[in-house]
Amino acid sequence: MKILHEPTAEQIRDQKIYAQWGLTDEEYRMISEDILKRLPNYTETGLFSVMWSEHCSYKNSKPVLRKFPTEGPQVLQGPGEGAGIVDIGDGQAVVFKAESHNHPSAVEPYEGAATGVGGIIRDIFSMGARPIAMLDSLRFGELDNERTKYLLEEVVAGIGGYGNCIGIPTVGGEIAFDPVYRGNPLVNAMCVGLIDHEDIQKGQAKGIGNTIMYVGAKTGRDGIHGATFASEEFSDEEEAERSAVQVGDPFMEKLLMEACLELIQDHSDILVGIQDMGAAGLVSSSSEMASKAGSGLILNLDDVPQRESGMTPYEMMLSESQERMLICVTKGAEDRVKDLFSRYELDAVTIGEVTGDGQYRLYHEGRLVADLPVDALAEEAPVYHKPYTEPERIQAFKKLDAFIPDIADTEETLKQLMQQPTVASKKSIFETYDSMVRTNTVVGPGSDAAVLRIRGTRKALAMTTDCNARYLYLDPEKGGQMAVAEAARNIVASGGEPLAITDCLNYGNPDKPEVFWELWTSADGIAKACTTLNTPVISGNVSLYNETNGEAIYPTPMIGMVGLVTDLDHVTTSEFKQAGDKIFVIGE
Amino acid sequence: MRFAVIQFPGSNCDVDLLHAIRDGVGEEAEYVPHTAESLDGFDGVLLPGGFSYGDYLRSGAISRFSNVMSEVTRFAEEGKPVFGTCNGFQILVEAGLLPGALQRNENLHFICKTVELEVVNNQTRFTTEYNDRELLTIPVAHGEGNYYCDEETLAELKANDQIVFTYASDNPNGSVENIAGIINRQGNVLGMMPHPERAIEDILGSSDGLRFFESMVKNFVKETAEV
Amino acid sequence: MYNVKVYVTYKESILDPQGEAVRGAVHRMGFDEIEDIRIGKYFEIKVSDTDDRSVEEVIETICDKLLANVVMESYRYEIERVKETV
Amino acid sequence: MYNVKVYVTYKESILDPQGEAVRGAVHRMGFDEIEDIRIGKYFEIKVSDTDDRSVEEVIETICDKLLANVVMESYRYEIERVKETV
Ligand SMILES: Nc1ncnc2c1ncn2[C@@H]1O[C@H](COP(=O)(O)OP(=O)(O)O)[C@@H](O)[C@H]1O
Repeated sequence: MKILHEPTAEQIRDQKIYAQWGLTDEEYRMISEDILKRLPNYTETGLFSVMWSEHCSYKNSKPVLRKFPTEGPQVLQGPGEGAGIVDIGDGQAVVFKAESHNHPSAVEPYEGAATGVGGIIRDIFSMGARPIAMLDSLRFGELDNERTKYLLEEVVAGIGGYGNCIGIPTVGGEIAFDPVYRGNPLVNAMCVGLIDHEDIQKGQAKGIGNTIMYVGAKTGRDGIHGATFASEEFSDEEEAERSAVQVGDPFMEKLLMEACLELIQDHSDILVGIQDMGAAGLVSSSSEMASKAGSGLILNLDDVPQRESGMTPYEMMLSESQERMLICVTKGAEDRVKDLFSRYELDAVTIGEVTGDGQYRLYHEGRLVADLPVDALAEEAPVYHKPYTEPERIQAFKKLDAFIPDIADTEETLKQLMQQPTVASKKSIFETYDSMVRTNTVVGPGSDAAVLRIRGTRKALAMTTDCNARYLYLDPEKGGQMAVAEAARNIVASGGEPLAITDCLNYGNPDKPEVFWELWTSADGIAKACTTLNTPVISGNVSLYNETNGEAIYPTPMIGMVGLVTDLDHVTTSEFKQAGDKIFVIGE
Repeated sequence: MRFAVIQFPGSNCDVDLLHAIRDGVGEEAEYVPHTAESLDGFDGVLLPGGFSYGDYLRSGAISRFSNVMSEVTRFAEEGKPVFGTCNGFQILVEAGLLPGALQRNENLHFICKTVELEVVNNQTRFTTEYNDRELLTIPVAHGEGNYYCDEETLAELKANDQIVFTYASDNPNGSVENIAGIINRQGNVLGMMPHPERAIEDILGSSDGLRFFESMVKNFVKETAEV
Repeated sequence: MYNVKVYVTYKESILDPQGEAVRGAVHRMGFDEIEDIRIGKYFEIKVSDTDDRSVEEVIETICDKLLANVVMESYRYEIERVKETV
Repeated sequence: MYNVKVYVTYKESILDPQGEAVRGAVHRMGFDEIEDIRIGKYFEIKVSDTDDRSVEEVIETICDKLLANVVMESYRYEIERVKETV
């Protein structure tokens, strides 16, 4: 029997252990004095530290996100749930969201990318939607060294490995190479799903006495503190002590997806709420489900399926083991759920129940190990209004004369341009993705946007991911506008009308006023373009602290856009069709 | 004609086969789970592509032990038509219903693209609707499609006209003799890496796969009329 | 209780493209003394005691039917008896 | 000349989905005495003699940098000196 030596509440205070987990002195004071009016124990401190991390609470980026237009007659679900939803008529809707997995991919590129794909897919099917397509957006350093080649190869293999296996076509994306991403590659994945209005789910735990069930893979000690980890910078010295990597199991996720979709579609009478266990695993999913519904929760951690022995409450609550979901069902329906999941060879286990008092209580080996107001955990992280200043380079850029390239040999210059990895064909990459499975891909990778038909209708969905970060580096506001505009052009050129966007806001350390200015200003640009084009932001993700040894990446807000093609006859592809056809340039 | 589309845990082209039969050739198709004990009432069995059991260990290695596979074997022994595409082919090979083995693609990468296939035997119950040596446009999507067999087996395959499809121009996986699909000696079990079920509508790029399923149906109708 | 180790390798006549790729990478790292690399699978298996059949029989069957595809792979194993840890 | 054998396995806390799937298959085949299966990689490497550096050094570097991802895997190796076959 392992004896646990967790620091006491006093030790946590006196030795400032909370600071190692990312909580500031003031945050710790708020927790102990304002919220609990006592010292939090080890487990409780851990819960707060992940739930109040930037990754879970958006404490630094909330004011930025408020700039975005999020409403419109087409929007059925804006930001706040697992993914956003847009109406496409005939009782159907499209569900989509993008997610970053930058830090895990820098450490273990294959599994980092793979679990990023797995996570975003769970976000889509937890809304009740059938995932129909994946896209990605990748940034690496220049391909002049073995390390970057390795990262690229493994990330691409991880995306393909997961998507191909689970059987969701990867239909598009983008890749660019620039020295700023050398130590901090970007791996963003977007998933698009299709849903009937009546199947739309919410991640909520409501109805006193209702049952909380855990479904899917067992919990291990993987990725503990992944959420706080995602909110830290890299430095070379830390290489050795990074937390355990999560390994993805796409086979398990395929079973989980089919089982959850069956539960949603055929058992809506017993299903109250469903949410995936993503970043900060069990604590984040369960506390958010309760807080959203204004409920409280009791969880019995002894019942949590465990892959390893001797796990502490802290480890169980913070584990980021993959391929797990949390569901809330009406009391008495547990056996029906178990039967359903056992047909997919999956565990479904009762681990708790909904209460009415707004408290979040965890029991382990007969002891109450955490007792917190659930709203404090899930909703009441402080919001920071960070100072921002314009970086000096911007004024310097403004003083520069317009750059006019001096081209002696046009043909040679063109050839050189075409050889740039960022510009060259990405075929060798996208051919390793199954882009056709489920036979709906009308236009796969290689054109401006991918197009998937909606079976049984004449309609189709066009989708793309775009961002030219160099433009943002030069002028974040204009660059932000251009990213949205490029996405819209790609949709229109494919025959679709833009509906809405999702985004992944990849930036450096927001504690630096210059970096925060980039975030702040580019959000203005994105917001303006979205308002003009009537494409509200329905979901998204923020990834900050993308720095290596103090150097930030370019501001890189990846834009994922989906458009509606009202008739398959409108679908257009970008390649020239035959000799003799005329070529026009339109626009300015 | 009534088809069974077998669903193994991790199959993912099951829906494509179902559509190919129902919408493509207008026949009946039903999903049959890997736990099924019987294939009574079916006239043809289809093993779909995908990653059954995650393709862990080797593709097809685990699924061949599922309950339904003993039924599939019996069905095949009765001379009834069995078709496996991609993962389905891998399962048939692992189960010993077809000779040889499928290795990782020579370039070690998963490959998804449209290839040119040559019909080298149009006398099988799966290919009579094609012309001899016809070139077809059919997608492939696999990571372990590199067909391997020893010299002796290869000689037998050739001697008995068991090689049905080959890659015509560019071999995506490095298979021996550009083999893309083979049939068993009795002529009722066919496995191939390419996906004819992904090529049944022009809007998706090709409808060359349609005649594969039409061949199956026509030959079944002919046989039942003869009996 | 037994600890069993199983090694599955390609038969000699079978090309091992993954091994080739790794050898290429090793040479690019400057280790020219590496002449050949072949990659196989390695299994660590825990087997409990049973009255019905010998552990050899069990392992032999599992290797032959599942862990290796004998068309292209061969296998060998080592069985070690260990004390139960209670 | 040396024959080297390298074993790369997942660290204990890392999920081994392959091993899990194979264990499930073995149980469905009726071999319930199999308690656990973990799957790793196995390398057979031939190294020629060199004056510059020891074979241990070479193998250690290759394992650490290439054959294993030390974030989630651990490795061990056995080095055996063999006579040159001419
Ligand atoms: N990482 C990727 N994954 C999938 N498809 C990609 C990826 N990168 C590029 N593509 C595809 O390659 C095509 C060209 O991409 P890109 O060079 O970004 O073109 P553009 O500049 O016109 O957006 C697009 O169809 C895109 O979907």
